[in-house]
Amino acid sequence: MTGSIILALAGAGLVGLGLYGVIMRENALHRILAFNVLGGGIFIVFGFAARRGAGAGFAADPVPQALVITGIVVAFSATALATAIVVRLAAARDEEHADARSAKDEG
Amino acid sequence: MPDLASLVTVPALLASVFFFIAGSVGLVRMPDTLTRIHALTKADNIALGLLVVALLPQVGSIADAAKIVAVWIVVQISSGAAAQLMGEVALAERDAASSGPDQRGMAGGRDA
Amino acid sequence: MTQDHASFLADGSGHLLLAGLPPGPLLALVIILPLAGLVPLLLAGPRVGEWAAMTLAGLGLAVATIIALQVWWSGTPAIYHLGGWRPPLGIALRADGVSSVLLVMSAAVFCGIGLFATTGRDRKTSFPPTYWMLSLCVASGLNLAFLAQDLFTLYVALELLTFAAVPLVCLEGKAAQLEAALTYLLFALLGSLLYLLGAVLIYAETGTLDIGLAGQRLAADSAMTGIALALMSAGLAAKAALFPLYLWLPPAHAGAPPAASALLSSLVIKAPIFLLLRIWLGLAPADLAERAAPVLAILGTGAILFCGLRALGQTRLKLLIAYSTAAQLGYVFLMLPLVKSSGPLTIPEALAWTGGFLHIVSHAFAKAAMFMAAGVIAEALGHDRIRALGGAAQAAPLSVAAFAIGGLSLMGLPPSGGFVAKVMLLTAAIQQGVPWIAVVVLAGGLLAGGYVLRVVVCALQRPEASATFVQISLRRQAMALVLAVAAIVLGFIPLEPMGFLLVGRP
Amino acid sequence: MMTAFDAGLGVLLVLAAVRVVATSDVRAAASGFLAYGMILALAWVRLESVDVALTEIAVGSGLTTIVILRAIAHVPSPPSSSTAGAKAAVGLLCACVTLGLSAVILGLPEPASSIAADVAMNMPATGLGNPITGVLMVFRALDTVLETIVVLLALIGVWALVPQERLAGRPATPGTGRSPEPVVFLARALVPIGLVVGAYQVWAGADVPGGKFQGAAVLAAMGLLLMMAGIVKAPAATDVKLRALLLVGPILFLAVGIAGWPLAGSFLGYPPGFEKPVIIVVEIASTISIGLALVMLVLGPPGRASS
Repeated sequence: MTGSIILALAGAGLVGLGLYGVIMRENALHRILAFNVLGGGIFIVFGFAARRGAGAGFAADPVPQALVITGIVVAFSATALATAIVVRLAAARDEEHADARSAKDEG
Repeated sequence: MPDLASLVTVPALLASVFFFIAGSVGLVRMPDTLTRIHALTKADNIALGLLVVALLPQVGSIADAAKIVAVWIVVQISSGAAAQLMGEVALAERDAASSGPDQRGMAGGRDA
Repeated sequence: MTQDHASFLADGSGHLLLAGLPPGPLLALVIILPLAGLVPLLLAGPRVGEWAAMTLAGLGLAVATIIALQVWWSGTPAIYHLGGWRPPLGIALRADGVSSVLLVMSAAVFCGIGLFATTGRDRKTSFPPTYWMLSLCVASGLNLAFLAQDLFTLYVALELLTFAAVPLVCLEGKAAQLEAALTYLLFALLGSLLYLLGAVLIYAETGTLDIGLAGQRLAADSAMTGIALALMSAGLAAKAALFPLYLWLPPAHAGAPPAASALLSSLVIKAPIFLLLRIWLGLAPADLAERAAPVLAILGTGAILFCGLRALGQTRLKLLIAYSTAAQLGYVFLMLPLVKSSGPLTIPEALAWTGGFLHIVSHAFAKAAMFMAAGVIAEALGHDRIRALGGAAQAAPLSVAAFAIGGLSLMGLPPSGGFVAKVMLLTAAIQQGVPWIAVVVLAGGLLAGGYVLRVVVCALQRPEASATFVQISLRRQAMALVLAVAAIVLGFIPLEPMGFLLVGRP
Repeated sequence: MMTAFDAGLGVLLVLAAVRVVATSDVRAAASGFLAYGMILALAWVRLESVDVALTEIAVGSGLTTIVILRAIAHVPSPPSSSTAGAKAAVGLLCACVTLGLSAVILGLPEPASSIAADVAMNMPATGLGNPITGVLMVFRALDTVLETIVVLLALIGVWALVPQERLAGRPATPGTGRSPEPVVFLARALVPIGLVVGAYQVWAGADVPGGKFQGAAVLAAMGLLLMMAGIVKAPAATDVKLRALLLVGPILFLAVGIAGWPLAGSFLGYPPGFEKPVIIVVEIASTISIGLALVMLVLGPPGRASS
């Protein structure tokens, strides 16, 4: 049982590190990675709550585990959408720079 | 008197840890990508093999033993293919770098 | 077989209406109905998809009205246990007075915006089917956010709303819009994760995620409850763009196409606001709610004054309306210090309760009308610079009228819904001896008057000679006027506490 | 003994997270994230949550890293412009968050409150062996059906980023276009095994750790491998067959939910006596939809400027 407390504290550390990365990182993709670290930390804390709630023949309370699985898949969907927006933003900026430069050449 | 199983497991486990460390040291110390890939894949595959050997006597049923060996085989396949892929990319980069300006001129053209 | 059918009878005892449908299954129907629209929109052509989306919007409005009528007549909230499993194991849907009013509001405004979006066809800007798919998911997410009683289901509803709203911002694919969408997504994700962390701590403490049960089991004195509720409030404040976390809202809502920005500003922003109220008026223990209410009220005041001033200084019409959204949502939180979170309410408290929720409803109608009108004006003139709005009255007369009537409700001039809500908050504040809230309500009205009249005056100027206008069909302008008039009709509600809104209070 | 292992694992986890967050190069951070994901999955095994460990490895770290690694090539990295003062202030704030959270974790009320007893009592009614699948598919079925809708919605959101006319183009498959020999060999050798493992995970998910999200992730990986080997072409976003398969999971789940009203007395209730077969059919349909959605999410918007 004490082992899972240590893991929970590591989870709390992940939350702090993830939050730091989300706030401080300039590169959008790096910020998305920090989001995943933050989400991972929160789910570990939820897993610790599950481990504490063991009983009735289960090594860990199944409800938080099910919710964490749903949370991980939602987090992946968010990462995929955010990454697609970042890539599309970079492409749109290139297109607009190209248009601006070509407009300047003609002008 | 340690029973027969741990007689096999303990030495195999120690050898496996040794090879894992050797692989990591190889990764850090080797000069360029190609030799690093070589060191890493060779050492880690041996280490994993030894780990499988170490685990086999401890395993209860045949099914679990088959699963562990299956894991080893799949890792063999994927790490071999991955190593070759990285090797190809490393070779392509080295040729691009070494074959000098004309290559870069063309590559440069594409980037501008 | 412990699936209990008692839940079927418990809420069926109410006034069976029309098809004799017990209210329970309707709650589930109103959530999944919009999702059924994804099939025709993905598989069939855009025209068939648009048609299917509009019929589903109409059906959703009908079902929402039936739910509201049944809750009103039965006087008890309609509760529905999904799969027959009672909390803490299963998920419960609950339609009390407030959430059924918000259900009808969001369905009505959604139909209005949908009709406006269909008129885009004659201007060759008929929206790609992705707009309809995203807006249907917004409708479903909203209904779930108003009805769900489970904190994790509310998290999934917030994610459904975020994933549907973010692409709406950058439908036109310009770099500025994509940047606004990315900032919006990052704020929303950080908000969701903070909210989830709060929900995790509440589960760790009470062993349940159901709002009703958790509310009973939360220990008022333990620091953990305070931390969990603070985290959830911070997360929801980030998603609701409550001052000082409003930075993402103006570029996102102003950058979106007209129908999408109307959807975002009038409906999507209401879900996190409603959840913030539900946490502090339903989940939190009484004395914690007492202590948190002034904090949220001060943040609301900051929103009203600071964002109102920023709105005054805007040069672009859509940005002005977006800042006005960030300002107006502050009013709702002025209600918190004036009401108790549980137990029967005195007359002034019930007045504040009615005023706060009425403001949400009237703001939704008025803001949808103003954003649609602004969109049409921008299409007619080709730009939305306020100083050069001259001639807008000739080019798009109905839109300028709709903008002005909507502005009436924002300013709080009679006979608009905004007026009724603001007066209720005003009298409640004075009767309960909290004068600074009354001052803020008046100041907010003055600021709103400032930026709305400035736009209307510019719009009524004579156009410069060189200005060319694009002809806009009357049908496209009518929808904004209809919603603006609806905001006015809300003004005829009697100035006394509405019993219906108090149904199902804890 | 095991506490020492957990302590080591915890330290390793925090170190991996520090590497992901602190390193300045995004590519190094992304590869560091893969290692972090593996260690996180180990932590989940130590927290006795095997289903979550499977999901974390397959979706949480595997697919996420692929998506980000593929995007790095297209995104310029802005110079870091944060001052030392800002870093210290934010660092302090995050340290307080961590300390606060740790204090809360250590201060959790002693009789741990949990719903495990309720789940155990009601599991026979679901006819399932795996309690987590029971919670996902029966007790909290609404979360799961909306979950599949959220994945589909994220994909619709990615498709919405591209102007209407370019939607018909094929998304760029990972890799450099021509499929090198080792990838083709890997595809031929690994895909059959992967398909069997994925199908087994879905099938066994009813009784032993496994389930549709994990199975869908493995099948998605195999799909991507086939596309990289050039054996299968990436489907275009406007392909009706693809869209029908994307819809079959959520719509079947909703249909079963609606059918539950007359048959089982409430929405999302399963016909009594036939829970397990119905659940497995719904799980298989959802696996197909989620697997395809994951593949398309990794491939990203169609017609992207492939480097």
